[in-house]
Amino acid sequence: MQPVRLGRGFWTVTAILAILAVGAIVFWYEFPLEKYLPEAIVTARQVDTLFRFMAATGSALYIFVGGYLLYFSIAFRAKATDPPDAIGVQIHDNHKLEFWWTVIPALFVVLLSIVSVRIWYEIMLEPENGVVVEAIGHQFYFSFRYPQINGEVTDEMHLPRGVPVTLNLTSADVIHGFWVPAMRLKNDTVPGLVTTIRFTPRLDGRYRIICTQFCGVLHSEMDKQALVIEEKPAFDKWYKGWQQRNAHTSNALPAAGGQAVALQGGSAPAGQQMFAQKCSACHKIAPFDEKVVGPGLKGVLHDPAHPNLVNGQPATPENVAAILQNGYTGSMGTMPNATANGLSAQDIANLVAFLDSLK
Amino acid sequence: MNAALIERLGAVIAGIVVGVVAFYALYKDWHATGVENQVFKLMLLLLGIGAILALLAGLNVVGFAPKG
Amino acid sequence: MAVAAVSAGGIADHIHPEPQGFVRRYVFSLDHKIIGIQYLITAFVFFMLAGLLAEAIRTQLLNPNGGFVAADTYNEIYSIHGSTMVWLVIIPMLTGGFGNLVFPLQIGARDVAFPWLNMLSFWIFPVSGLMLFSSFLMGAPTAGWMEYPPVSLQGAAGTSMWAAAIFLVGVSSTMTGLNFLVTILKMRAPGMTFTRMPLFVWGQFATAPLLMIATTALAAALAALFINRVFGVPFFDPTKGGSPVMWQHMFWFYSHPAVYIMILPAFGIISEVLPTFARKPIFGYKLIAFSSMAIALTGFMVWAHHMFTSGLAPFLQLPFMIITFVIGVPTGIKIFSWTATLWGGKIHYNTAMLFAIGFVGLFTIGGITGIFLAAIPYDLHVHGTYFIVAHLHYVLVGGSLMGVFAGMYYWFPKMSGRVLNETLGKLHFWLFFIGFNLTFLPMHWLGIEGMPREVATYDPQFAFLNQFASYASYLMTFAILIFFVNVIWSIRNGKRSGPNPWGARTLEWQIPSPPNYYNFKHVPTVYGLPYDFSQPLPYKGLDEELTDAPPVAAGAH
Amino acid sequence: MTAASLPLDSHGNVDQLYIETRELRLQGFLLFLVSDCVLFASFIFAYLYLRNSGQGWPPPGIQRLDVAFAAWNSVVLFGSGATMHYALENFKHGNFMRYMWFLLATIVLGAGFLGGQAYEYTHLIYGEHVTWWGSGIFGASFFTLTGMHGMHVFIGVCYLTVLVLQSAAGVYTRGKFFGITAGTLYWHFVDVIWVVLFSIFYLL
Repeated sequence: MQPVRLGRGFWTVTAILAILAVGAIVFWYEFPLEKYLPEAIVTARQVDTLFRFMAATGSALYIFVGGYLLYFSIAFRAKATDPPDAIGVQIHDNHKLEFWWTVIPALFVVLLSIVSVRIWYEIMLEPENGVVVEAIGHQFYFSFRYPQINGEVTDEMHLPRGVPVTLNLTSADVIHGFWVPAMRLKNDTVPGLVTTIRFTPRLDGRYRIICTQFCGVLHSEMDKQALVIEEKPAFDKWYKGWQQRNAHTSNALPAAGGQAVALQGGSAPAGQQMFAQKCSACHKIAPFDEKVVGPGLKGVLHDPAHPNLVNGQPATPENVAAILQNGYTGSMGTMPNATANGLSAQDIANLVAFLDSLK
Repeated sequence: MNAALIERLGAVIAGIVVGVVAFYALYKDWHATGVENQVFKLMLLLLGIGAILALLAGLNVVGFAPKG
Repeated sequence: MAVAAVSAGGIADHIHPEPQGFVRRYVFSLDHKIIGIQYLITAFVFFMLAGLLAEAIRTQLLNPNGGFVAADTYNEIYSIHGSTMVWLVIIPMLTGGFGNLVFPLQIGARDVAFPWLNMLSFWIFPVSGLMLFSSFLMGAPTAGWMEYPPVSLQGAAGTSMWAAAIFLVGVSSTMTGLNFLVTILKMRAPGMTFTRMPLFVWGQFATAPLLMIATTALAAALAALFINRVFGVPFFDPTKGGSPVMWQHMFWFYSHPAVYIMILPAFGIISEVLPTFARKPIFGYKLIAFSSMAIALTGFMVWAHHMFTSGLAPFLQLPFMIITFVIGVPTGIKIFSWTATLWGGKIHYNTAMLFAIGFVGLFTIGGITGIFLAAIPYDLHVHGTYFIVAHLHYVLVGGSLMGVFAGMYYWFPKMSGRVLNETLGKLHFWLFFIGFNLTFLPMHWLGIEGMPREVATYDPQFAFLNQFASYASYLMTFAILIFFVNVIWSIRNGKRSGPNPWGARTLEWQIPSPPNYYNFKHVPTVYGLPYDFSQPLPYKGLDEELTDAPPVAAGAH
Repeated sequence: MTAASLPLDSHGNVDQLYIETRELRLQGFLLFLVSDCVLFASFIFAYLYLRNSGQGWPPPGIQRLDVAFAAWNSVVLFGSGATMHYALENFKHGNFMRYMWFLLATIVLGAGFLGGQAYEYTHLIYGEHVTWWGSGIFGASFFTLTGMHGMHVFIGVCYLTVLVLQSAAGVYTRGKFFGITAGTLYWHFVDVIWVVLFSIFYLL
């Protein structure tokens, strides 16, 4: 085997590549990312730092790999003067070199893991107190629930600047992805599951909320809503406005995992009246199998043949109330939620009392 | 004597028989070579364990039986 | 021990009579070389169809408001595009196609272990392809190639057809993997130890267990989706207690290894092409072979990195992130080794070599952006955006498809006895390389800036880059047209190649092109690595006469 | 392997081709069982995942499965595994008639297991109104997994029946009996899968 000698050309190219790599690193650290996409929350800056780190090291690595690839393929091309059976340098391996190019990437992996985990923990360890908001994915919009606003806010999501936010995500139908690019943060809204993200808004502005998980035919239209981050007074004004606007809406149940509607004090006769007004278009007071649009509801809470409700939950007054509150979408069809049906909490309690009285 | 008791009795007795046979076959085959025999040994072992589980279920040690 | 005499020869010396008649020879053929070509032709037909769908996608995105097709048609188009490219193009080409065609020759076998099973695997494949495309007639699936429920439970009837079609093609893959694994384990020529196998064989050897095990897991997921849709059995239906996230686990447990199914054989192709044209042994043979196996193994442990946004518990996400980073190490080793292989070579610039070098250059970009995506905090930003689209196309087009093209230019003489036209080939390479980069490089930025994937319309701020990508994609399609013209022209008019036009040293080049029906007149004995250009060829006995005198029919139980 | 059990060709020579082909088939068959195992493992994963998805188990409104009959039925299947093992042993040692009896016993026990499963299904569907599609994740996972296993048992019974017919016709000889080996492997596999299913559905 011939001894390996790296000539002057190799070192010149290495020097050029090193300069280019340094240039790339400087470029990524100087690149004004926030000019193209504002960093709307505190941790967005950290995510951008991670991006800069990975883009810088990645570009430097690529400059070396691509540069050597290009250099070797030009420098070692077979020339017209070579005999046709000329062969290259017969080197099979070089243990030292292989050792180092295994160990250095491995060390880099350790470094990258540390950096990523640290930033990830910063995202996860955002404070838990502050505003609690819920975002619910629908086909094809997001709705939002605030603690002191009845019903759902359906146009925009407003948040006060500087106050930590706990955002609970869930879905009414299929999986959506809740993404605010300016927050560098997303999470899927999964039906039947509440996921939580926490963050602290730091920059006023209107930011797009985009669905990133295919959710049906109008998925591409699901990028029109906005997240508005604003000063506390402006936020309070908006909040009051929605409180008044929704004053007559029923007091809302969170879609999943919140406190239940108080069912005590429901009146069965009032419920019967309400049933005739609101429910009888789709439901008969008859055994389960006699469907109109939805199933018959006679003895819905006392039918041994149907221990579960259509959503798979056991037939308890609370679960019936939950369906009345949140609506239902599934194999049986669709039932609107309380907001759409115009049911107050008292109406729901009355209806449950009525349904409970049917044996 | 109800049906469940007969089933349990059957499970216990047959479980003992099958378990003994499986472990005996495993013992006999212990030194057999060849890929398929290695697989047979593994499967006989699991079969013996299965027989023991069924036996324990018959004895009401594991599993669930409604009252009565 | 006095025993009866051993009858002459085992499988290596046993020759079936060559079948006569068109149907037995070319349609229901048992010959691995014919089956390989059948796979390639069928897959290229599907490639053309899926390529047309891709152009429909890009045409729709010329305009922020779409307008080329309706939104639901668009959703059908990209779903079928993705499914076809993954299951009917890349995987069959690299395993069924090049695998069948080349690796039995490279290990000195007369055929694969189960020729009949091989034929069955092939014939399932076009049938399932037809089923997949027929789903257009009843409302094709719309939820992408991943078909996440619950939205896929709402999909039109074609979604069930999709599940059935992919199930079938999965059965075909499983059988292929089983067949290849047994063949490599049991049918190597004498002296062909594991450390003397060509690296393409190593690639297939690492892929086969993935095909066998991971595809079966996919079959389970598809079966569950099918019965959920057709019989209403609520595996994934959240309104009845099922779990949509479970689909993601089952799907990605297959589909992450599937990514390696699509790239490991391409690694193998590159590892053959580079040393041949650099006239130099591959650098670090053992480490490349070992890293293929390491990638295949760790490939089973990273599936949840596709699900960082799905609401998994944080302590579950952490190991997936770190193991994914770790996969970067063996991949990096391969890339460094390929680069080092060029050092000190006498490089001959054939189109296959251009594609191989292009592969290293482009796949590295895909690998680096893969590291971006593995980092959870950054994945939380770019998951489900065009950044993903760019990344996966750099890996699957810049990687796998460039590998396929390198393989086509490299092994076309073995299939047909003729060389593909070099002028057209180089034109194909350069237009494709430029068109590809112009199409997909801007998409990284689109994703970072906020464009989600799988959308029929988009915000006008992204219009310029999208239009740019669309026009560039037409260039890419034009390059592929050149390739098809080249193949069709060269089959009749190409230069005759002779057995070994490239001066390559692996076993398949030491026999005539195209090879005889039973490959080797005499199965050779191997006594060295195939890549040592300064040594004589490490094969003995290639030119001896047949040992098995009269062809007999197999009659074993 | 004793000289007497070596595979011979029609000239009385050791059949090298058979030995090598048998190796291939054995490997192929074992790998087939591996991938079949993965199929079951995926559905078992699905079952355990759904079971732990936070609704409690068994889901509200569904009785826990009664173990008594299942234990008895399982022992029937496990017993068939033992008889199959002895069928192969006897064939290897040249006791053809005893091989046939053990094989028939295996078929009877396997069919008995299927009958028992049919009985249990009937009881669940008509007695307790548990159906595949109408009983949430319980019906989904229970009927899918046990049904898949039952299908495997059924295929196994058919295969063993074919073995009986082939053996009666003299297809298998002292040296060449891979079909019986494969049948035994498959039957053991089906048994062992049931050990797992029995544990996770009735005991867990």
